[in-house]
Amino acid sequence: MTAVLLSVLALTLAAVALTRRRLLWGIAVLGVHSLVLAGLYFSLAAPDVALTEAAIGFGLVTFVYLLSIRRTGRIVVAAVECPGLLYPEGEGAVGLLWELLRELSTRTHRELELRWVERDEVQALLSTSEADLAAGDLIPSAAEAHFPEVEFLPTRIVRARLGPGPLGALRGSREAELLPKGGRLFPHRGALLSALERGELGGVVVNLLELRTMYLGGKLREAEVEPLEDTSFSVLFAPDEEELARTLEEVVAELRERGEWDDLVRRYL
Amino acid sequence: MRIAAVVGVLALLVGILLVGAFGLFPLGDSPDWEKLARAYGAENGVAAVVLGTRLYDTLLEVMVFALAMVGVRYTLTPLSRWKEPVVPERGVVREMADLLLPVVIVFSLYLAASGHLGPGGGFPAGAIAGSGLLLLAMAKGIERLSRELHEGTLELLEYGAIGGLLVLGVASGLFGVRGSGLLVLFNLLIGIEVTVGTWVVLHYFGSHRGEI
Amino acid sequence: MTASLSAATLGIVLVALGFGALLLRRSLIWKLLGLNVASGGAILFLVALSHRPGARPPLMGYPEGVPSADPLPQALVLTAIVIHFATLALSLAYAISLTERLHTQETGRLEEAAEEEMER
Amino acid sequence: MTAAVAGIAGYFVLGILGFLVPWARALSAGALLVGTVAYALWFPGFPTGYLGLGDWAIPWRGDILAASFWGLSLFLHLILLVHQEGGRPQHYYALVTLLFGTVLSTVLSQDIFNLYVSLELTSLIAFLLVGIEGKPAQVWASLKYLILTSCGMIFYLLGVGFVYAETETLSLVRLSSSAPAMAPGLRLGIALLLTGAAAKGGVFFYALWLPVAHGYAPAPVSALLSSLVVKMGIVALARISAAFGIGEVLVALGLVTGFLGILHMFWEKKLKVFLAYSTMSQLGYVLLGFGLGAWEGAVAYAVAHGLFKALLFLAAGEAEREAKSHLIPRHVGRISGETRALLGLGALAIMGVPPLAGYAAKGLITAVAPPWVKGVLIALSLGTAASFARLLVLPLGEGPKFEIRHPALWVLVAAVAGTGIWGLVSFPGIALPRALLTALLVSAAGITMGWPFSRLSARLPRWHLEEALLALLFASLALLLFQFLSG
Repeated sequence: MTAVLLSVLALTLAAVALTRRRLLWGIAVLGVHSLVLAGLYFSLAAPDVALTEAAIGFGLVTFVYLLSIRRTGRIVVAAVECPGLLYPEGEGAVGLLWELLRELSTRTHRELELRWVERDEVQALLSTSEADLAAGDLIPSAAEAHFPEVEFLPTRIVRARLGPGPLGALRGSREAELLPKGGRLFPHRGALLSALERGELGGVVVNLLELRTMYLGGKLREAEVEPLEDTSFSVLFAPDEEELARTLEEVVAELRERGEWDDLVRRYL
Repeated sequence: MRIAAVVGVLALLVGILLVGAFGLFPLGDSPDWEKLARAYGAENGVAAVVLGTRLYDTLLEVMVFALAMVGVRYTLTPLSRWKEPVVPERGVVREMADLLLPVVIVFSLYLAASGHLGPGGGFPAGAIAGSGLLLLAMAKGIERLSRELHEGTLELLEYGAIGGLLVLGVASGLFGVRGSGLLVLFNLLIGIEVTVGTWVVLHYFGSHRGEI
Repeated sequence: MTASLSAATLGIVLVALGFGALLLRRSLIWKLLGLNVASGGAILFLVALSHRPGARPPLMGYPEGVPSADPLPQALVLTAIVIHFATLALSLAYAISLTERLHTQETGRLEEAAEEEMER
Repeated sequence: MTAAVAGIAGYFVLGILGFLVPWARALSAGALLVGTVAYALWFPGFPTGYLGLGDWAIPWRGDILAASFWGLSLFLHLILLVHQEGGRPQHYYALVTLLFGTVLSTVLSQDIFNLYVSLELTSLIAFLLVGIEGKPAQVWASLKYLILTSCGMIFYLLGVGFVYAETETLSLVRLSSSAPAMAPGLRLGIALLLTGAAAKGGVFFYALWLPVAHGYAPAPVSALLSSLVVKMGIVALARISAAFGIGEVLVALGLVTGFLGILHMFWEKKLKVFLAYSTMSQLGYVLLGFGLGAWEGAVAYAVAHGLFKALLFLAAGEAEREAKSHLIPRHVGRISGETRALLGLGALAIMGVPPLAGYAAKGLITAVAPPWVKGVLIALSLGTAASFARLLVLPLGEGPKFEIRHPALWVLVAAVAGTGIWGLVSFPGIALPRALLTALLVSAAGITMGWPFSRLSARLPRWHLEEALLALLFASLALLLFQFLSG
């Protein structure tokens, strides 16, 4: 009877552990699971195995995991590449957002861990809490409206048409939702830009910042531009990171108060 | 689509394995192991198998453990070390560690030395002693302790223990030497090896990422 | 009988659960947790096979006539636990090394980064 | 058997010492000496002996398989020690010594759990060797290898449980002599054991870690992995299937891995990944041989493949260094005459051109094969020749001039030719003019077929971690279902 109860308990714990969002919780629950397994071995007349499982499966494995993650102390950023806002350079990044994130990091005493991702991965990463926040070329789409967000820079989504042919946009973005029928979706900026260069596209649906980059890059010199929606760039947070969102809001507000915000915007944009 | 494939294949696997597993029961009587245990001078059937009949498996397993620790060491060494100062010495923690450490060491020695009589053996003993060292590290600061425990000496201990095990194991097999003294020796050697290995892995994980 | 049976069932289900996590979680460290659960399941299965109804541990000094558990699977399991721990520690060290240098834990990206590195 | 035990112990002790002292390479040579003496003492074989007392002792037997693999690994150890590469850390030599020691022990083992531990040890050393240079791609390849083989070994462990519960023994000697009744549990147990061994042994669908692990590892390590480490999985497969008399499973696995490996070779650009897929397809011959009961042929093929694949990988390492690229197209005209000659000779050997080693081994398998298998073997040879036609471009291309700088590799070439000629002399049945002519014709036809094929393009699945794992699960399910329903 004990064995059956312990079995059910161990199964529940394993299922709970493996479906957690937070890694720390997963590891902690899995530690308890190991301990229950040790109890189960004991009740199955295997004291040697129980002892070894308790010392190694519970003790060492949990220790090693805890030592190797230290995720609790990190802010994992799902970063969507965007010139001016957040762009990879060496180990870190450059851009307006990078300044904001660094300020956030010093204020919360948590290290930053950047993970460069594509636009369409953001939703999955945030909803599983594999990333704490997402930033970069990011205007929340309708599907992402439920995440906590901090708007920091107004912009506008426009349709830029060069000639005949389908329009293109980034997959998973707000722009993609505004794309007229027959439009083409691209996994990342690079693919969009190279399709534009090859002349496969008649135009794009982009935000103003991206439009400016493309214009400066000489790709959209003679485009007809038509505004679609006024919106703003945001930083999105995982559902359980509302406090982090509030801190970022404070950071932005203070920068505005001190008048440093305009300097930053001028420097990077 | 992918989720469906995963769930489907796993469900089928579980189903077929369960059907097979149910066919295994009821199991026949346990084989008589007491004669074997006596031949090796053990009162614990598991110890008689692990350190007696199937000592060779155990030797290979010890090598797996040691080599994995070698791998951890060489993989983590080139990575940046944790730059923040290690935990400052805190009075309470330190005293707790000083109190607990002897208990842990004695307990693990007991486990290793009595492994052929009751539950225990070199592996849990080593794991517990290694964790005891970690406890000490919490109090003293990991860098300081790793300086005090000279790395060269530790390596000598670790590889010496494996070498000793190999030579003793092969010699005892070839010359037919058996007895409980030999089992205690094996368990102690395994215990030393695992203690050092555990310390190495915890120390490297600790000092290359995060603080203890 | 019910004890071994339920433990054996749990062992097999844990293997499947671990594989499920290994396949469906995207981050490397979660995958390794899944692998850990799966190997625990295999070990539990072997222990369940060593048990007999009403059995005592494979130690001497019990009264005559009490059936004993089979020591062989238990001995195999001791070996397997240590091997699993060793491979887990090594894979965690690899995971740390990869995360530090490629700044991602997602296996798809790791795979692409590796491929890129080799396509020179 | 005492000699074998002493030789292996020598390997292990000297290998472990290599971590402590700064002359691991010399110790490795010492281990080779000890091993060679031990081999000379027990050759050509020894009867079943037990390490330990009682029914659960581990049986060892020095049969033809073990003797051949001892010879192969001692020879490869010599080559790796002599082949000048430079810049390897000390622990590389210690690990290589331990790896050879483990291989020597694995091939003697006749016990399913001892095989498990030995396989785990071989692949653990292999993980370390693959990632030894610490490049992220290699670390990733190693981790993928680790994860996938660990999954396989979980199945193996379950299989040990099933088999032990049904038969109360782990010894393959006992299992084969008592011919147990095939209860459903036992059949499933065998399928699980085979799954685990196949995951270690580079069988297609079971071991899709192999292309990256062999392709990204340093060249000598790839040579070792291909020649010896994956063969340990194959040895386990052969031993298990022989004990239970289920050769047909090996035949099926051999067919699958033989053809799918070739399919992937056609469109692979990276030289070493190409060779890795070729290893998968070549294992098909070995499995077919074991499955059909042609042990001599299968063992001969395993040894021959060990020799010429080591040659190919070592030469590929030189080519990559000279051309500073991993891609085959970029090697054209940039690699030295010696490397081109070595790659060309290796390619000819793998195609089965007489009198090189590949031909004799293929002949030995063909000799016992039923007619339909003969057709399959010819198709496999055609495919191999067609896919390797791409590599023959390299020797024909222009490049730096010929100059012998790697004598160790020429010793390997001599061994490839020598074993081939020895095979032709000692088995006159395969040296008939008709057989020789057929082999030449098949190779020539394959090469001509290869030119148009290389112009085609195809989208083959890329076996990322998840796909590889899913493939392993589906394949193991197929094997389980087959075994379950075949009763």
